[in-house]
Amino acid sequence: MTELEALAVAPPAFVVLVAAIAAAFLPRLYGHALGALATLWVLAVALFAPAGEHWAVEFMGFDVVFFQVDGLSQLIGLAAGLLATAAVVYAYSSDAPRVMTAFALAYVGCTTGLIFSGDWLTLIVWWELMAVTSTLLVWHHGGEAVRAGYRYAIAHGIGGSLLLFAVIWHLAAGGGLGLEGGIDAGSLTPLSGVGIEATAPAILAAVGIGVNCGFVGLHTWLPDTYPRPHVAASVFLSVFTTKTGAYVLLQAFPEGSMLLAYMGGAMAVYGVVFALLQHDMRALLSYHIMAQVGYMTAGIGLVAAGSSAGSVGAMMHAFNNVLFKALLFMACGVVVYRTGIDDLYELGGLWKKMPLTAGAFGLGALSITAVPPFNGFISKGMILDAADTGATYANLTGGNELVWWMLFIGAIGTFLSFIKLGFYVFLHGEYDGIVTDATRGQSAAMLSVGGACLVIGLPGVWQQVTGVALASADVTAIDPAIAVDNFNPYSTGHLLDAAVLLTVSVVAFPLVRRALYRIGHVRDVEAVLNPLVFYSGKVGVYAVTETFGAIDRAGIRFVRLCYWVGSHPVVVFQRVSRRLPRGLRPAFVDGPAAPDGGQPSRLYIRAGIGLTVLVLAVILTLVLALTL
Amino acid sequence: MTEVVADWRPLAAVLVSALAIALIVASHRRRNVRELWSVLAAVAKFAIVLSMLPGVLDGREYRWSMGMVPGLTDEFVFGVDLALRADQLGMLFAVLASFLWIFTAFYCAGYMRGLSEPNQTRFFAAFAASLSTALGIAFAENLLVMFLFYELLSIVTYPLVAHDETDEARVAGRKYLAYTFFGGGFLVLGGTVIIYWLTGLADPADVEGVEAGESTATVQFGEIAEPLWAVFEAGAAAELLFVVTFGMLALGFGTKAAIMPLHSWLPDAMVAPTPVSGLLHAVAVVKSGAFGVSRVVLDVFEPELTAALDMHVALAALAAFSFLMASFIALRKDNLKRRLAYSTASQLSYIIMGVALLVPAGVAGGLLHIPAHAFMKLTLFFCAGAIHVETHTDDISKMAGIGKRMPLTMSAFAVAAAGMAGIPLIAGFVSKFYMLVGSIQMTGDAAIGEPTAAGFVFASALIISGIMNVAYFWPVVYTAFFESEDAHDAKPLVEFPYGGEKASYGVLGRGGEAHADGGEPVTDGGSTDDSAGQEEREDSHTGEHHDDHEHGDHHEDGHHDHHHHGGAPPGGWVRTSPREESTWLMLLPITVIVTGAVLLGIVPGDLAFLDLVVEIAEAATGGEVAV
Amino acid sequence: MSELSLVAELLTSQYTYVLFAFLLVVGLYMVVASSNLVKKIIGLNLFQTAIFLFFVTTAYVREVDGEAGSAPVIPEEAVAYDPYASPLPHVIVLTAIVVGVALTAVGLALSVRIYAEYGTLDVETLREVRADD
Amino acid sequence: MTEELLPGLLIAVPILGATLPLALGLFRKRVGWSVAAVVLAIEAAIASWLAYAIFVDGQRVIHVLGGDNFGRQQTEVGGHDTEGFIVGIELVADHLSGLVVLLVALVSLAVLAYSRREGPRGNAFYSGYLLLTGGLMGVVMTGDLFNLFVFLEIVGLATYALVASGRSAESAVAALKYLVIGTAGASLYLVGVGYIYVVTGTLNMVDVSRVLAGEPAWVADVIGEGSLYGDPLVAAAFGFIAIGLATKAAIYPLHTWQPDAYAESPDAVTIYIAALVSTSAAYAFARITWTMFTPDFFAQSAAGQDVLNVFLALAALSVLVGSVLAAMQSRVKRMFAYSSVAQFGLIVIAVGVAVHPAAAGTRAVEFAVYGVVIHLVAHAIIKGGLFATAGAFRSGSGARLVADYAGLAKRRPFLSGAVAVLGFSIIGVPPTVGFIGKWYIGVSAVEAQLWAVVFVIFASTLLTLLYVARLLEKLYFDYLPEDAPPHAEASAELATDGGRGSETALPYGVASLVAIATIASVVLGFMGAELTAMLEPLVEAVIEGEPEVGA
Repeated sequence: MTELEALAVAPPAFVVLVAAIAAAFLPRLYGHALGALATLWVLAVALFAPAGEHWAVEFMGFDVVFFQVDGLSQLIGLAAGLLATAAVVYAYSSDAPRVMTAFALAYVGCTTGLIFSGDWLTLIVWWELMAVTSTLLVWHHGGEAVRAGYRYAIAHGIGGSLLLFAVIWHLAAGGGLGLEGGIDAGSLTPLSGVGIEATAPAILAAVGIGVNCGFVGLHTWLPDTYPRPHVAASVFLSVFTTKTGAYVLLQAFPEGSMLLAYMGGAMAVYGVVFALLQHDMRALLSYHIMAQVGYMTAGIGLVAAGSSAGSVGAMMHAFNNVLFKALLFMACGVVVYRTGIDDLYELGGLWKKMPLTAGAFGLGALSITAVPPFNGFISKGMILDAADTGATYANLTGGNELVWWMLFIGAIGTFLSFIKLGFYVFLHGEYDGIVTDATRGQSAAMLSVGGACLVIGLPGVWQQVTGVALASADVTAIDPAIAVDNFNPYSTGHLLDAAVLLTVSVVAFPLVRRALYRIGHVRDVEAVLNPLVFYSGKVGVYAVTETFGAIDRAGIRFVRLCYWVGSHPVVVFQRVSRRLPRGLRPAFVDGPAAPDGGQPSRLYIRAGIGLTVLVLAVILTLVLALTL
Repeated sequence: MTEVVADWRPLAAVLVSALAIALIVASHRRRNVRELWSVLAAVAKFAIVLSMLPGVLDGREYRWSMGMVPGLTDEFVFGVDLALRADQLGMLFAVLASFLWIFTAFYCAGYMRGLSEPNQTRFFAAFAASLSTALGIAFAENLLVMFLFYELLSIVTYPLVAHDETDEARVAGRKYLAYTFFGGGFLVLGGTVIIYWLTGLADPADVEGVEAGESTATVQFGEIAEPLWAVFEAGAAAELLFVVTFGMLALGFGTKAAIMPLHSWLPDAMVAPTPVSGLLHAVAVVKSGAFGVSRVVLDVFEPELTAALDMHVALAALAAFSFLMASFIALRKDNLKRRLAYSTASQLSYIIMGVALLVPAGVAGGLLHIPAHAFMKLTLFFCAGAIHVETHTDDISKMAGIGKRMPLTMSAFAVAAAGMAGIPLIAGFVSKFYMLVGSIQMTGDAAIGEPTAAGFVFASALIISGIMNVAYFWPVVYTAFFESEDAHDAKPLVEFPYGGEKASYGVLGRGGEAHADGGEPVTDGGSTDDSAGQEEREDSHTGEHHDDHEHGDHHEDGHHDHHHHGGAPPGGWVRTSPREESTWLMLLPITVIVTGAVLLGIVPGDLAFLDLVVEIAEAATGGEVAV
Repeated sequence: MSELSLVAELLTSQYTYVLFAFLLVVGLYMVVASSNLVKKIIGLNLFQTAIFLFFVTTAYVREVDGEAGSAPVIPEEAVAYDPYASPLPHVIVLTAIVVGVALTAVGLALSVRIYAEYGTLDVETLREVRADD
Repeated sequence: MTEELLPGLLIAVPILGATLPLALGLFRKRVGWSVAAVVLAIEAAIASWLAYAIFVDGQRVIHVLGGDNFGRQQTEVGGHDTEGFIVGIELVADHLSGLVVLLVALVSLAVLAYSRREGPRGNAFYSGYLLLTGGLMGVVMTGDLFNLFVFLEIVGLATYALVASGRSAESAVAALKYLVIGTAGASLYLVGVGYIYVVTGTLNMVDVSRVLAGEPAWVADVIGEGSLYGDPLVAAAFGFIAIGLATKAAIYPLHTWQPDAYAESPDAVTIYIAALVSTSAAYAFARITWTMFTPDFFAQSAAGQDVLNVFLALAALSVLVGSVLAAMQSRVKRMFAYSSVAQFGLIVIAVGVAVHPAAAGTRAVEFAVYGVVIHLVAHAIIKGGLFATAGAFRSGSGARLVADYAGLAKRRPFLSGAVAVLGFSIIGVPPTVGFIGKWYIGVSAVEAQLWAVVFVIFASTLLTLLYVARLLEKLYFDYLPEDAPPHAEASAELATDGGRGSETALPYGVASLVAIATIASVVLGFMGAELTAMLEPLVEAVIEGEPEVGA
């Protein structure tokens, strides 16, 4: 076999998982080194493995493609491998415990498995395992993270189950397990006239995946979880779960849906608004994850509007987002790591103390805010274009104009919030106290990723990446080439957009700054959602247990009564007979009562000769009466 | 088609452990010999069963009947044979039970020695006997023989439940007997008799293989449905009668499977030593119940008639109700074994529901859940038992950080718990996947009567219950590994305000208080036992009523009624290596069984179970499992 | 025939049956009501005697408009010797009396023993006495 | 040939033998047991010979005391040619009575073995014992209604005497109670016989049955075509007879004599009467109802049907009440006694179902007959065994109350094991003979679709469990105050074989009786089919309404 196939025979997922197990027991250095190598292997596979199915097996009596390489998986795998390597280095140098890295690697492994899985069954398997491993990663930090991790686990348990439900329904309805065509694609679009049987899987899938993507309302776990664990852990977390969410969303809805587009827009706006209000740096970034994934969701949704460029943009944005979001988490992570402070208002002036970190942060910020020539600029522009294609006015009742505006507002918000973050952490004021800059490893990680962000955006480079993205977009129905060919990020239009954004934000920030500070911390929907879940659960539990308890107690009381009567027949008999009118009352009732139901008094209630013969006579008369 | 071979092996498989009883009792003085016997018997039994497996997979059936004994006839009572038949469904149960028993036998030895329990001889004897009867149930050829072993099973497991000879144990034993005899002697026997009568009403002409003038009455699996259907068609008996009979049989077997209205013996039976709980839950008793229900649906009424009576929907609905309710209750239990008990009650209903779906995938999933659940739940109980033996800790609220003390045990627990929640690559996922497929198929499958939307409800119930499994198993896992003795959420979570409440044993800070919590478990255990004895001595002549006070309290809630306080020793849990955390007698079984659970999840196709299940399901429903 | 004549008929021709019923009830009443054991036994005797009388009565076979019990041994034509008393019931009664005597003997023996033990034959006091020890 | 003599011998041998212990007692003390042993051995031999003749050669052995039958045996089966009636008393040994005869012979021998060491000594006892045996034989085999009364009274007299042979004065009271109530019952039976005689002019069951059916020519002459079933006197007769026998069989609420009698009499006596006396009464009831009145009577006489229903109701009642009362008792022997009340309730139910119009034409008749006979045998074996263990516990460990049984299993593993097996057998757990009986009774009730009765039958399982489980729990899972709580492995293990010094070892007689009963109850549990095969002729007779079984 050729070395290319050789690449394919050792599925990256397994390699990483083995590395993860090893990392748990090896000394830190070797463990991390091994982990880095394993993630590089992922990178290599993504780059060089020939497209196509590589490992079709039978699992649970179904034919599944365990390992499959195509454009899309290559693109995402590329990002994952690249970033994972950097993250491992970062973790090593921010002295993450080796068990934590082991969990992180396991998480990466499952992600890789998911990215390269060739059918829904395999995909759902990795999907669930990702949830488990990431939960472990969160829990490992202990303390506050544990309960947060529990909520995280339940949220993803729900999401996973719903996706599983969707997949199975799709399967049982005869859709098979193949990825192509997604899950009853198109049936999610409103008024498509199909009954619930056809729509249900799509809805279930959308919601299930939506949990991972952080759809508005399903996003509470995001800001809840990501700020809590070890800084290195948040780097891993920030990358994989959500982006693979977007990836699976495209797999499930290759033909998009306007509902998704609107949801994307909503996420963008909602995300940035709450991001603006955050104090905790990593919480702010978490909300930005929501916002950015909003762009991707919008892009995927917009395919329904006939512009497959949306999906290309979405995937490219996923790719870029992996890089710059991780970069931002790294930078903020370093700050937290060095200062031990989460709240951005308590920081300031750090650019003097840690210029390198500040620089890295700058790179990330510029990319995420889509300033040319950074990579964010390219992909975000592509998505905005997709929302702006005049071709679709006719068939969409102007709907996606709305999407466009949402995304645009989102972009402004992004600008504002990063100005805020950068301003408070690095510029504003002085930081009194001894604090050193990032460690060598951290710097290496940040700068390599930052460099990538810059390079990918440069004219001439972005086309290559777009090329891969194009190849990836062939899952969609419409040929994306049309859309992409006449796409030029450096067109005056885009540059103008960027300029407008920049100026608007820079002007606006001083105005809103105080207001933002005063508004302070605003509770998100989780303030409603979590108690709702908890208390509804609690009420349910109490209702059920108390009901059953009551029934059980009643039963027990009855049984005890019977026992008592059984063991004190005399007492019962006497109590009953005391209630009788004097005439009927047996003579001995007034005699000595033996409450213990002991030997002597038992004699009282035995039927004597007379009584028995009387009974005999009575029955006799009854019988005779019958015979006549 | 299946060919039936006369063979002594089914009987041998049943009797080998009965023989062991004699040896066990005989050598009650030398415990090594005694336990050697039970292990040997277990291995022998498994070997015998296994030797029949290939043939059965080829569609052969091995049959022993009383007539094979010189001088006896086949007939047990008029028109009913006393015969054992190893068919595919029976083998599923037999292979499982006999395999798991091997390791349970090891584990028992470890457990009983670890606690130096009294009456070990009686314990091992009853244990062997219960396995005998379990195989009898597996191989029973007709309802009557099945009832025979079903009753015997109730009897021989009773000593195991009441083993402790404390008031609590006695009460639990009573409840157990009462419930199982209500299910067996009343419902099942009644149902059997009615079946015998109903089938007798058929016109011989309608039943093939029956000459004119012969009686069509039968209680033999696989032969009942035809005359029954004939009678149903002819309207010779009211439809209500069929429904009632189905109900009696299904509920009668459902009692042992702890289906909801009849479940409450199960949590109480938790006073039994843990291996018993494991046996009750995973191997013999509850499984025999679920197995019985599958027999009723697949071999007595058979899908056609069941569907015609709409009993499949009713049964599945009852099962769904049961497993949701049970999950709710489990959320509130602090005592680990009780939480597991309710988890069992819910998982068993999975099986019943799966079978009741009557679509190929559903039946396959339900039956596959028998071994799947067995492996996972046995692991869980073994772990609970190991924890109890090593640390005398029974309550989840006392287990914060116990992962340090028992790494291997708790890891096994985590894996099995994940399986319960249906996380992939563990046995539970496979069966649950098939059941979900089945429920969805049910929504659109005209083969089983009217297409019904009920399937959607059932599928959702499965999904919800899966999430609830996460909700009540994860806290055990994270408290064991990721919380510390002096700072952890007070469990069970629902008992405390939103956001949780920090609790601590204070063992790290102020070691002095540890004693208040029952620091040294061993003496603690001893003393409580004595006090139990004390109470008993006081009232043993004043009759039963004292027991019932116990009975009363005993039902208030999970927490009060447990002797050992357990919890971390002063200074917190000692970090222990997986090799020293307990005796090999317990660690080996745990490791093996949990491995089995994982293998069942990863390569289900390569273990006999999936093939068996698929063949059974397809034979019963006449459909294809594959979709 | 009218009620009255029916009663008349009963009292005239069937009076033995009436006597039988009367004695029977008296005997029963004694067994039920009397609290003295010996009296109970006497009642029992009365009760049985009533039955004996009944048997003797039945032996008196006569042709009443075609209805008749028939006596054994003597075939149909023997009915010519009418009225005719069947020997069988007498034999039966004889046996029954023997049995009855034996019973009475045993019963009285038992009551003697009871009296020796408890010093009373009154059921109520007997109950009290036994209650105490 | 000689088989004709056997029935006569079976009755004559023990009754004559009954005189020997007293007579020889004048010369030597302690002669009673050996005499009785010899007599009963002979008896058993004769009985088995007779059983062989019946079940293997398929004969219907008839012996006529003091007379000759006018060649009834020449009449073909079901032939209506009844040349005159029987003169003299007919002793019939057919498939129904043959089985019971065998039972009586064997049980009396086994119980004698028990009484070797335990039982009341003294020759008078053995005389009474033999007399009782003879009486039972008579009850079982006689074919004459009045003669049945005589034998019932002989059985009664012997029983009263034996019950009173207990040491305590209580036994005298119990005996007297039994005497008065029993005699009242018997007298009512006698009245019933009188009515039958008035109607039919005969006392021989076969003849009565034929006359009632209207077969003899003269019946037609007297009342024209048709049967005498409609005659209210016949229904009344059935009522009287049924009440009389129900009293003897201790059916609720006529059972009150029984617990006292069982509880107060010496153990050996308890075993014997529990196993056989009520059994013989129930047998007589079945015999008369099935082969004398026959299903046709209940099918044609509305009154008869009502009376039958009354007795079904009473029987059902005694199943329920009997079990509950048993569970309430604190003395073991009384507990078992009440359990007998319940068990005979079951048997009477089945007797009734067999002839119930609802069962006509279904297989209910067949199964009911199986149920009655098998359950009669089963109850005799099981209850005999249980009372034997109770006696052994009393004499061995001085345990009378249920509370005294606490923890005895550790000292008396053998006896406790026997209690367990027999207990589960009485509950009706397969594979024991108790189950076989219950199964057939249950099936018959279902086939007859008497759902209320069905419910009672299956509920009885649980009710029986009530007291059996209570006893077993005490035995196995409880311990006496003076014992250390068995939490030390060693003590528990050692106790299994030893037993305290105060406790006497088990006499062989006792052990063998218990062992036999236990083993029999299990072995017969596998012979359900064989037993039914033996009863085929009986079933045919009942279905045909043919008074002569197996002729």
